[in-house]
Order: sequence, then structure tokens, then C-alpha cells
Amino acid sequence: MFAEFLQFLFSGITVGAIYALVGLGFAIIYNASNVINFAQGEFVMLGGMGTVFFIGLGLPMPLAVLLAVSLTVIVGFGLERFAVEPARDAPIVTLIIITIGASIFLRGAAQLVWDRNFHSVASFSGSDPIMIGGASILPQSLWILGCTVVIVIALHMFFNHSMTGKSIIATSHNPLAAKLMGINTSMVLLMSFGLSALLGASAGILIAPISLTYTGVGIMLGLKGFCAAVLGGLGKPMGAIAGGLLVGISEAMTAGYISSAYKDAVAFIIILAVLFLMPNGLFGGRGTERV
Amino acid sequence: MLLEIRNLSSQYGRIKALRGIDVDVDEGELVALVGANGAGKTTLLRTISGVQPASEGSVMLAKREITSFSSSRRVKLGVIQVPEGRQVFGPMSVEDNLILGSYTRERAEAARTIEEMYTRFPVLKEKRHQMAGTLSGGQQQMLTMGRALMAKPRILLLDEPSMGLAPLLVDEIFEIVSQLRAAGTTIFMVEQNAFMALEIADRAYVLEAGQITLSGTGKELLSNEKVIEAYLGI
Amino acid sequence: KAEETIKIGSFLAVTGGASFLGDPEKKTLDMYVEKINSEGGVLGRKLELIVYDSGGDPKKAVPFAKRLISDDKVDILLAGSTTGATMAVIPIVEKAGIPFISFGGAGVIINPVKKWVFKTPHTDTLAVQKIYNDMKSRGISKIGLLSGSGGFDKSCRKNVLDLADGAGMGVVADETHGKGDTDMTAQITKIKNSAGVQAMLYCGFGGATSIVAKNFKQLGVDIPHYQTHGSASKSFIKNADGGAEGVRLPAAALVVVDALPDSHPQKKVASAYKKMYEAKTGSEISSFGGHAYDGLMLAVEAITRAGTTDKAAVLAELEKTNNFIGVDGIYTMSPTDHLGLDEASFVMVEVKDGDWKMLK
Amino acid sequence: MNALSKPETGGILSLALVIAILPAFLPNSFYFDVVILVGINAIVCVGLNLLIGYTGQISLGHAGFFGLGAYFSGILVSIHGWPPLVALIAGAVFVGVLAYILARPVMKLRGHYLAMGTLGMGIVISIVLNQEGDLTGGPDGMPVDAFSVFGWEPGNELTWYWMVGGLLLIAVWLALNLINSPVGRALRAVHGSEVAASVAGVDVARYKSLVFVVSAVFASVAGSLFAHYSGFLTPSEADFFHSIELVTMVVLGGMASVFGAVVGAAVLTLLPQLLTVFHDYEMLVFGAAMMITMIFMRRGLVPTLQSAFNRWRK
Amino acid sequence: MSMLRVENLNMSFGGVHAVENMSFSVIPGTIHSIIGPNGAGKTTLFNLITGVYSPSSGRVFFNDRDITNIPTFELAKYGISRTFQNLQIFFNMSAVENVMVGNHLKTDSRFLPALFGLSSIKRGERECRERAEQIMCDVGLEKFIGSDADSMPYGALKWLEIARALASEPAVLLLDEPAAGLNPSETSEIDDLIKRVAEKGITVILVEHDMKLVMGVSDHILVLDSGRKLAEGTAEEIRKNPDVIEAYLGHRRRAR
Ligand SMILES: Nc1ncnc2c1ncn2[C@@H]1O[C@H](COP(=O)(O)OP(=O)(O)OP(=O)(O)O)[C@@H](O)[C@H]1O
Ligand SMILES: Nc1ncnc2c1ncn2[C@@H]1O[C@H](COP(=O)(O)OP(=O)(O)OP(=O)(O)O)[C@@H](O)[C@H]1O
Ligand SMILES: [Mg+2]
Ligand SMILES: [Mg+2]
Repeated sequence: MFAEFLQFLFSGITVGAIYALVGLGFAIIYNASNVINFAQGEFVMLGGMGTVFFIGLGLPMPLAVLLAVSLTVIVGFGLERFAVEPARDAPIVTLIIITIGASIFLRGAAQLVWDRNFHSVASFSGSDPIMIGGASILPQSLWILGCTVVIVIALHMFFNHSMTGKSIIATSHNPLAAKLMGINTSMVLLMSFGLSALLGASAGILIAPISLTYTGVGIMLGLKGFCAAVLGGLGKPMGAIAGGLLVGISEAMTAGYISSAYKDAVAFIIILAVLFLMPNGLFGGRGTERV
Repeated sequence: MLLEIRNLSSQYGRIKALRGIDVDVDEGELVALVGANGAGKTTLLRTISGVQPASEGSVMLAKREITSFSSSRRVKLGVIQVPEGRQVFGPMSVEDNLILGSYTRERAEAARTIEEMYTRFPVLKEKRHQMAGTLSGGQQQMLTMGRALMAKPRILLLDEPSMGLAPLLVDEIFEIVSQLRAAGTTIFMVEQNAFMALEIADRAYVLEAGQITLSGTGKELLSNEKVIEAYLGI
Repeated sequence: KAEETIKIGSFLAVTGGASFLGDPEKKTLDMYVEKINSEGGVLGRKLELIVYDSGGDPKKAVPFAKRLISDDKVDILLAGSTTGATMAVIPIVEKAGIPFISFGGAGVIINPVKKWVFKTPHTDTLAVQKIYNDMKSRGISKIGLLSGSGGFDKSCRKNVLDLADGAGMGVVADETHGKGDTDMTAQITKIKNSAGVQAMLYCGFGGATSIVAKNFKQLGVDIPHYQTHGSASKSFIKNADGGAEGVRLPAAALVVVDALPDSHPQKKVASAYKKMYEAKTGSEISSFGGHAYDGLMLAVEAITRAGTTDKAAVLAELEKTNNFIGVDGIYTMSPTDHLGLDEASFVMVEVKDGDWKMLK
Repeated sequence: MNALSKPETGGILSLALVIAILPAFLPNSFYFDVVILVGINAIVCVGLNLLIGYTGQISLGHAGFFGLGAYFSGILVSIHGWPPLVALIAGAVFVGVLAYILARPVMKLRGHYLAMGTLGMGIVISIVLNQEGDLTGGPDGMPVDAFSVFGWEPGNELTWYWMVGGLLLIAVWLALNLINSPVGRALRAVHGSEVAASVAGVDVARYKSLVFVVSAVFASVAGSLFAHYSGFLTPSEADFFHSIELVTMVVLGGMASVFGAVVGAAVLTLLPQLLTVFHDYEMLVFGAAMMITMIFMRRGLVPTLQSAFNRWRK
Repeated sequence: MSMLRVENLNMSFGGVHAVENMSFSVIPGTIHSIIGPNGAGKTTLFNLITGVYSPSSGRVFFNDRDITNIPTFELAKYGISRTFQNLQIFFNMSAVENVMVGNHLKTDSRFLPALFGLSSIKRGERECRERAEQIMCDVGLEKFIGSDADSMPYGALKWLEIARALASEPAVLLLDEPAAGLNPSETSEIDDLIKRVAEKGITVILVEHDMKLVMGVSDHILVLDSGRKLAEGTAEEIRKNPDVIEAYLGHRRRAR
């Protein structure tokens, strides 16, 4: 009985960590620009598919990973410069539409350049499951968890304790004042998209051995990542992690104990319930608007 | 001349906000700019600090043409603006706001300056961990002032620093402005409180509908009929 | 008139989540239309192929079907990668009265029979029957069912449940997973822990098939694992990362063509298709492209026999298809059977050492 | 005379004129079909624009209401044998009540949180439609009987065309009435500043709920029409992508512009049909078109062109 | 008889006591000013009175009715209106429409008649617009009648807010720093306006740091410091109060 629960928990944590990683990418761009980048899922896709592509060219795994990440970061830069920057002060919905357009564009391009099949990437360290308390977990899941923890700590330090991190947040809250402080705001935006692309690509590579990858992999992951980011409170790296795990675990528990047919619905209902009670997410804090 | 502005024009879309402005600010001088609402005072400061493009003319800092420089480069050269309307980083702490003021400076120096700011504005120390957005209007005004001083400006551009401040604090702000000037900081100040501004200013300009219509020493303008009628409301 | 082309209309899931169906289908159609034209066409007329990309979305398929029928004025429809897209256009096709050969998987497409609608892929009904027979031969009578949430998956699930009684099978667990899910361990754990379960059957297709196989292995479940013809592509084995070993499924002869004895009636046709497809596209065949091949060939046959593209005549000839050897099986149609395949057209295969092995 | 000089009246007359003469230019039933879909989408968008454009509240879940309306009609008519018109109204009432119940908590959210909330709401609806196969036919969808009122059936495309065209005109007329009334002004005030609106006596929560319900009912009615017109329903009518498509129509056409919503619906319904010539490049071109329009005409097609026209006239 | 009465009002934000044990009352038809150092709690007090915040404890009475915790939009029906220190303009509308919103409660805003464009609604709209234009003229905004709010200069926007507040025909008008950012001659126009408003019998509660304005118009002045009442009285009394000089005015004689 307990083993079963543990298994559901492992399953939930694995999936949740993936959502969390994608959610982190949303958080970074949001932190710099208040933009929700709906093309975040495509970064994940580019990371995974890029790795598959470069391995297919006969390159060793580490090099392929490096190239795939670089490719994604370049795409991230391009997205910022050519799609987001020109529309900086547009309303939220307009920016949502632009980034959705970008995601369709990127997916279309990937389908054109690569194929539309599913691909797998070898696990980083074997695929023999590890048994804990009667439940099994894949080494790759531990990789994901480990990397997630490292990344979130790094990001937390970056945003709260480094000048560059603070300048990113400052830019999102008040670009004018940020400029007057000498912050090169357009560079900040560029960096944040690059960073977020880097994170997305890493997520894509980390999860490819578990979930397989294909040109459409970003759609669902992007959506769930968005859920994670919002649930935790936008722009809060810790929140994105908590949100991702909450979504992942509630999905797994629902599938395990209630109804697998309605597991996605239950996850969304939980999100709705949380938002109804805490309109700014779990860690969003109160608004600071004054009149 | 530290700051030389020649024939400067700027516009928002098709609306011309500045037309052919000539302004000089000498090293160590305190120059005031007065004008009615919508005259273009803010626009002039924004054009000097580089957040608003000039459509014509030039801005020179210490004989160096900076018209095409980005705002961040100008900040590095010491052109620091205190913007109008309390532009704080709302959801960040008071302390973080101040730290960001020293973005272009060494960390160690900045740490020293922040203590100076806390002595100068004790309220800020008290509220250092509070979110800046929840400060009262006047507290936010002090914060933006302190944040700008964190950058150790070579020329400080003040846009209505006394707006919304209690009388005691208005005095204090003017006091600070005088002190800064005594310490050699060059200041170019936009102020609605024309009395006080003209009183302490070395020189002053009057801006009307995007054009400089009058200039002179502070005292001269204080006794100018037109100024008295239009800006002093007597 | 001899100059007039014979128009073949198609909408396929060339992009989107079901592109692994639509992509090989389109390639197959392109390839063979070109081949037939280079050999002189049909009835001395060239074939003209018009393909629209429905992205697998039934909603998009509908206007495309209307466009093909009333604007492009095609003579026949060879279209519909998915069951959903096919079902959505059936009312239009029936109203317009035009022969329509679908590549959709589920049995509902032709059962009950619709006047103008045919299909080439084996139905899930056949697949389930085949699987049940295999299970019975191994003494299995209690199974756990896992299915995805796509159209094919659901239809397959329904068949598994509906046919269970007749086949003397009991379904002791009935789990599903969502679109784009990346981990099914929770569902498989539940199946594993269901009382009396003797085998697991997975209804679904695409990338999820490999993930299920991987999770199955990861959890160390030691009961037989069945999947359907939806998994009958090499990438299933490759992507399952070893998890596919021992999985059994019914598949078209095409999938195991190299393992077929020379005496097998489909050997020649299937090898030829495989050779051509792999040479032209450089990618491995899947059974899905085969559906399109059979559809095109059935249509060409019927038109040739009818000697005209008159829709009613072609319909009549399609229904007279008799012992037509395709890559999916041997078709014998009738006014009450618009598929024409039976269980015999499937072979049961098992994954062994990273490849398909034909059973018996 | 005075009424004629108003831009809205001119707009509605031009729209009526376009609807009246368009059939002369449509060569075959396929074109009618596309235009009818434009009309149905436009009805949803006119309603959605009240919410997004005027009141400033995002909804990424409106396809859920469209789908619910559609399935309500489908199920009541085809399975329970209700008269279609009654089913349509029942669907609208049901969706209205549901939207009303959801509105209070959902409309409390702001910005991206609201986007998330409405998105979740739409997805839950679409999951229910997918899972309740006994009722809805599941992912395979369900056939729907033809529309009829007291025995009259809009048999061919042309009759449908007139019907949808007429309803679109009514929808536009209603929307314009609302916008140019104190209610519409209150909605726009809510967009501008909620606290200032409430100081002026506007019950912000009530108005937000109101417009949420109105836009949901528009979507539901359009959904019912669609169900009968297409004769077949699948849950993808209610899914996330359809919601996104609807929002894109509104934003592309022009927020806070009733005619923008109509134009947006037309462009985005026609575009995929036009892009088929690009074959493999279709997605690429579609995505690029979306981005470029929004970057260079960020207020949307109609308002941008309108102000360009005004400038040119001056 | 008091129009507005506040009893033992408290408000704290996570440890910060923005308003502490505040009690005072306002006599109808007078100009009642509230002054005090920055952060003394003046704006917070406004937010409590107008229902933007609900108090931690204490009561607010309006014409002897308890209006604590009544939502803001309901208070408008009682005739309570205000302007904001951080301007809250409807930038998505024209200037006249901004003012028309102020008149919301006086116009027929029933949903169904509006939806069907009944002529009564259209008539109401015309009247509402005329009234709004009239008010704009009254406060000197006639040249902005055709303007969009987002193209107006800052100073004009301050007047626009006042016009909007007046459009609701309030019984009491709360002004939060109306003269901030205005030069002395513009401030004297505000001075005139406040007096005119008060002459019409509207009670004015004014928060302002411009002492020339405050001392000139106020019938009664309340001084806050750190959320608490520091002093109360006429302009003359306040001007001489050593506590007030110490905490707020400063020793330097200001503004003439
Ligand atoms: N972002 C903008 N877009 C369009 N016009 C603007 C913008 N900002 C300012 N203006 C216009 O430019 C002119 C000058 O404005 P500016 O803000 O420089 O005046 P100001 O002298 O600082 O006035 P105030 O005393 O109100 O601060 C005004 O007519 C104003 O309406
Ligand atoms: N939402 C909030 N969260 C936290 N603290 C707040 C909030 N609103 C106000 N405060 C605090 O309450 C105190 C009073 O603020 P308030 O805005 O009422 O001052 P004020 O008297 O209007 O000052 P000013 O004259 O500068 O506008 C301040 O110390 C402020 O920091
Ligand atoms: Mg200014
Ligand atoms: Mg205040």
C-alpha cells in the first residue's frame, strides 16, 4: 500500500520537476519583462530535438548537448530582438499573441528542417530503475531532480543577491527608472531571453530520455510549465518549483487514487481552487499598487 | 560649461514638445527651470538623460558630444536624473532600490554611500526591508532622491523633487540641494515651487510651449513681472 | 476527354500530434501518384493529387473536405489520417455523394456501413479479436487495460470492453492517460496491483507507446504486455529503450515483411512498397503509409474497372473489390463490408532482440 | 439623419451591405461554407471583444463556452429530440448560468493569473466533453441533426448564409448598443482603473461578471449554430487551441473595436485556406503573419487602418 | 451634527500602524483639511473612509449611519467621492467620457434597455454628455472636451479627476493633494475651485502639503503624525501650534 503511494509520489515528482523546469523559464522572462513567453515550450523542443539532430550527425553526446543549447539560446536572442522588443509596450494580450505566433513559427521551422517522428535520447546514466521502499525511480529522474534543485538555488541567488539579477527585476518593474540607473535595459531583456532559452533547452534535454522528444513536444509541456509558473506566483523561481511539483503530484495522485481519466481535470481544478483562494499564486504576495 | 545644449528639439510622434532649446549649465552651478504644466520641462530632462531621443540639435557634456549616447552610457558619465512622479521599483525593497542606484559603481563604495543615505533619510533606514511601492508618496520621493545620489552624480537632473512633500521636507530637500551644490555637484532642477527654486538658483530658465522664453539669474527672474504673474501666482 | 486529369482529394495530418500518420501517408501518395503518372496514368488520364494539411484537427478537416468537393471538384477522396477527422467529414461526404477511402483506424468509420465511406486500415475490432485469441492460447483471462485519450485510443478501449464478454475475458483495471503525458507509472502501478491481473493491454499510438513500454519495464511488472497495431513501427522499439522486449502486438504483414516466407501472398507487394518508400524517403516504413498505398491502389483499381470516374460507378466497383492484395492484407469488399479485411490479415508479432519476430 | 452620421451606424450599414452583396461573388458552396464559418466565429469574437477589448479581461477559455453551447444543442436535439431553437436557448441559459457561477471567482484574478484561470476553466470543460463519451461521443465526436424552426430547415448553404449573416448583424448591433451606453462606459472604466470606477459607483465585480456572462452567451449561441450547421461535433471545438484562436481573432482585428472583431474573425478563418498554397511552409507563414501583424499593427487591423485613413483624409 | 465621523479607526500593514486610534468628525458644508508629514497616514485614512481598505478596527459613520466595510461603489450612492494622489484616469477613454463615468449613478444603466438601445438610454446619454461638458467648462477644461485622456498634460489630468468626482454630485468630496505638481498660479486656481465647490454646499476634505492653499481655504484643520492625531483646530491655531511646527511646518516661514 505504502509502496504504491510512494510510486505515485515518485511519478508525480518526476513529472512535476519537468513542469517546474519549464515553469522556471517562464519566470525568468517574466521577471525581466512582464512578458509571458508562450514560445517557452519551443525552447524545450529545440533543446531535445537539437540534441537528437547533432547526435544524428555523429557528434558525441556532450558536444551535441552544447550545440543544441547554443542553438536554442541564439533562437532565444532572436525571439527577443525581432519579435518581443519591437512590441515592448504593447498590452499583455498582444504580447501573448506575438509569442504564440512565434511558437507556431518555430514549430513550423523545426518540422521543416527536422522530421515529425518521435526520438529518444539515451539516459545520462543507465536506465535500470532504482528501488526505494518497494517503488522504483529512474536514474534520469534523479538527474532531473538534482538539476532542478541546483538551478533553482542558482537562480534564487542570482535574482536576490547579484546586481545583474536585481537589474533584471528592476527592468521589469520600471524600465524607465531602470534606464535612469544606467541599466542597459535592452541588454537585460536579451540576456533574460537567452537565459530562459538556456533553461528551456536544458529541460528539453533532461527530459528527452524519459518523455521522448518530437517537434510537437513543446505544446503540452509549455502549457503545464505555464501552470506551474502561475500557480507558484509569477516571477518566483521557488514558486515555479512548488507549482510544478504540485501539478505533477496532484496529477499522479489523481491518476492513482481517483480517476486517471480526469487526472488532468483535477490538476486544473486544483489550480483554479488555489487561484481563487490566493489570486496571486502560492508565493505571489500581495499587490503593491497604491492609489 | 559642463552641459551645453544647442538647438535641441524633440517630439512625441508628431507632437513637437521641444523646439530649438539652448541651455548652459556650468560646473558647480545650480540652474533652475520653470514653466507651466506641459511646457516640456520633463521632456527636456529626458532628452538630456537619453531616455527620449532628440530630433534635432546637440547635447554636450564637458565638451563631449553625447547626443547619440545611450542612457546607460550617460549614467556612467555621471548624468543622473531623478524622474518625475516617484518612479520607484515598487515590489522591491527600499534597500534594493538604493542599491540599484549604484548600479554603475563599485560595490564597496556603494555600501558606504548607502549608510550616508540612511543618515540623510532616516525613514528609509527604518523601512529598508519594506516594499518601495507601499511607501507613502513623500517617502517614495525621498527614495528616488536617495537612489539618484547613490550614483554620485556629476550632474544631477531633478524633476520636481519637492512634489508632494510636507513643508518640513520641502525645506529639507532644498537644504539637500543647497548642500550638494555647496559640495560641488552640478544641478539642473525643474521645480514648480518657483519661489524657492529661484531663490536658491544661480541662474534660471523659463520654458513656454517647448521654447526658452526667458533666462537670467534667480534673483532677476524673481523680480520679473511676467514670471511673477505666470508662475508665482501673485 | 483524355486531357482531363483524375482528381484525387486528400486532407491529412501532415503536421501536429498525428503527423506520424499523415506524414508517411502524404509521402506515399505523392510517390505513387508520380509513379502511376510516369507509367501513363489511369484510363489514359493523369492523376492529380490535392493534399491539404488538417494538422489532425477534425475542425480543420471539415472546410478542407468541403473545399475538395465543391471547389476543387475532386473525383475521389483518399483522406483522413485520424478517426476524428474522418468522422467529422462523413456527413459532408455522404451528402455530396463521393467515394471516400479513409485511413482512420477505428471501426466506427465503416460500422455501421455508410454508403460512400471505405477504409483501409485494420480496425481496432480486428486487432482486439486477434489479441484476445492470442491471450486465450496462453491461458490469460484477466487483463488490465490502459488507453490514451485520442480518438483511436478510445475506440480501441471501447472494443476491448465490448468484446471481453464474448471472448471470455475480464477487464480488471481500466486506466487512461492524457495527451502529451510523459509518465504513466501511476496508471501502470494501479494495473499491476489489481487483483488477479494476468496481462496488460495498451490501446494507443505515437510516442506514448514507447513511454508505456519503458514505464512498464521500469516498474518491473512481470506479466505479459500487449499493445495494438498502433505501435507497429520500428521507432516504438527504438524509443522504448529496451522496454519493448517481449511486447506482443498484431501487425500488418508489411511490418515484418522480411520475416515473411516467400510463399506469403503479400510478400511481393509489401516488399516492393517497402523498397520504394525507403529508397525515396530515406526513412523507415511504418504501417501507416501502407494504408495510403492500399487506398490509392484500391481507388485506381476501381476506376480502371469502372472505366470512368463517375462516382456511382466507382462506388459500385469499390464494393466489388475481390481478393485485392494490398500491403495491409487481402481485401474483399461488399455493400455490407467497406473494409474487406479479416483477422487473418494481421500477424501476431513479438519484439525480440530489438526487432519484430513473427509468432508461429 | 443625425443617426446616419454616427460612425457606428455607418459601420453597421456597411457591414449589412457587404453581407448583402457578397453572395454574388461566391462561386460555389465551399466559399459559402467559409463565409458562414467567418460569420459564426465573428459572433463569438464580437462577444469576446466586449470582455477582452473593452473591459480588459483576458479569457483563454472561451472555446469552452462555444463547445458547451454546441454540445448542448447536439445532445438535446439529436439524442433527446428537442426542437433546435429551444435547445439553443436552453444551451445559452445553461452556459449563462455556468458563466455567472464561475465569473465571481474567476474575475477576481488579474493579468496573467486571469489568463491561467480562464485557461484552466476551458480545459476542464474540454476534458469533460472528451471523457463523457456516452453523452458526447468522446473524442470521435457526435453527429448533430439539422437545424429547424417549426418545420423549416435551412437546407442549403445560401439559407444558412442569410441566417448567420442576419444573426451577426444583430450581434454587432447589440454590442454597439451596449458599448455606447452607460453600461459600456462602465465596462471601459473598469479597464481604465478599477478603483476609480468603483469610486464613481460602478460595481466592478458585477460588471465584470455581467460582461463575462454576455460574452459566454454569445459564444454559446454561436456554438449551437455551428453544431447544426456542420452536422458534426468534436471536443476540439472546446479545446485550448480554439480558445487561443478566438483571442487571436479579437486582438488581430483590433481590441475595443466591434468591427475589428468581425475583421479578425474573417482574416483568421480565411488565412489557413489561403495558406494551403505554401504546403510545408504553412505553419511558418502563419506564425510569421501573426507576429508581424501584431508587431507592426499592435492595436490590431481595424484601429490601425482607421487612424491611417483618418490621417490620410486630414 | 456631523456629516462624517470616524471613531477609533485603526489600520496596520504587517506591523506598520498607518492609522492608529483615529477619531474625528467633519461638519457639513465646511472645508476640512488633513495635513501631516509624509507617511502620516492621510491617504490611508482616505482609503479607509472610501472603502478601498477595510480597517483593522474602528468605525466610520456617514450622517450617523455606519458605513464601515461598505464597498466603495456603494459609498458613491451615499454621495462620497474622491480624487487620487496617484492619478487614476481612464486612459482608454476620452476626457468627456471620463467625466461621464463620474455621473454613472445618475444615469440609467439598466442592462437590457442598454443592450437593445432603447431611446430612453440614448436620451440619457445625451443629457449625461451635456452635463459632463458643462462640468468640464466649470473647472476650466473646455479646450479638452474633444481630447482623449491619454493625450492630455499632467496638470489637466488633475482637473479631470476633480471634474469626474464632481460629476457624481457628491455630498462630500475628498481631495488627495490636488495641488501637487502645480505651480503657484495654477494652485490658486485650485484654491478658487475648492471655494466654489464649498459654496455649493459640498463638504470638502482636503489633503495637501501646500500650506498657502491649506491655510487659506480651511475651516478646520486636522494634523496627523505617524498615524495619530497630533492637533486639530482653525488655521490660526494650527499655524501656532509648536507640535505642528516641530513635526510638520518647520520653523522657516514658508510661502510668503
Ligand atoms: N508620452 C507622451 N506622448 C505624447 N505626448 C507627450 C508625452 N509626454 C509628454 N507629452 C506632451 O509633451 C508636452 C510636454 O510634456 P512634459 O511632460 O515635458 O511637460 P512638463 O513641462 O514636464 O509638464 P508638467 O509640469 O506637467 O510635468 C505636453 O504637451 C505633453 O502633453
Ligand atoms: N499597502 C500598504 N502596505 C504597507 N504599508 C503601507 C501601505 N499603504 C501605506 N502604507 C504605510 O502606511 C503609512 C502611511 O501611508 P500614507 O500613504 O497613508 O501616507 P500619507 O500621509 O498619505 O503620506 P504622503 O503625504 O507622503 O502621501 C506609510 O508609512 C506607508 O509606508
Ligand atoms: Mg514634468
Ligand atoms: Mg498620501
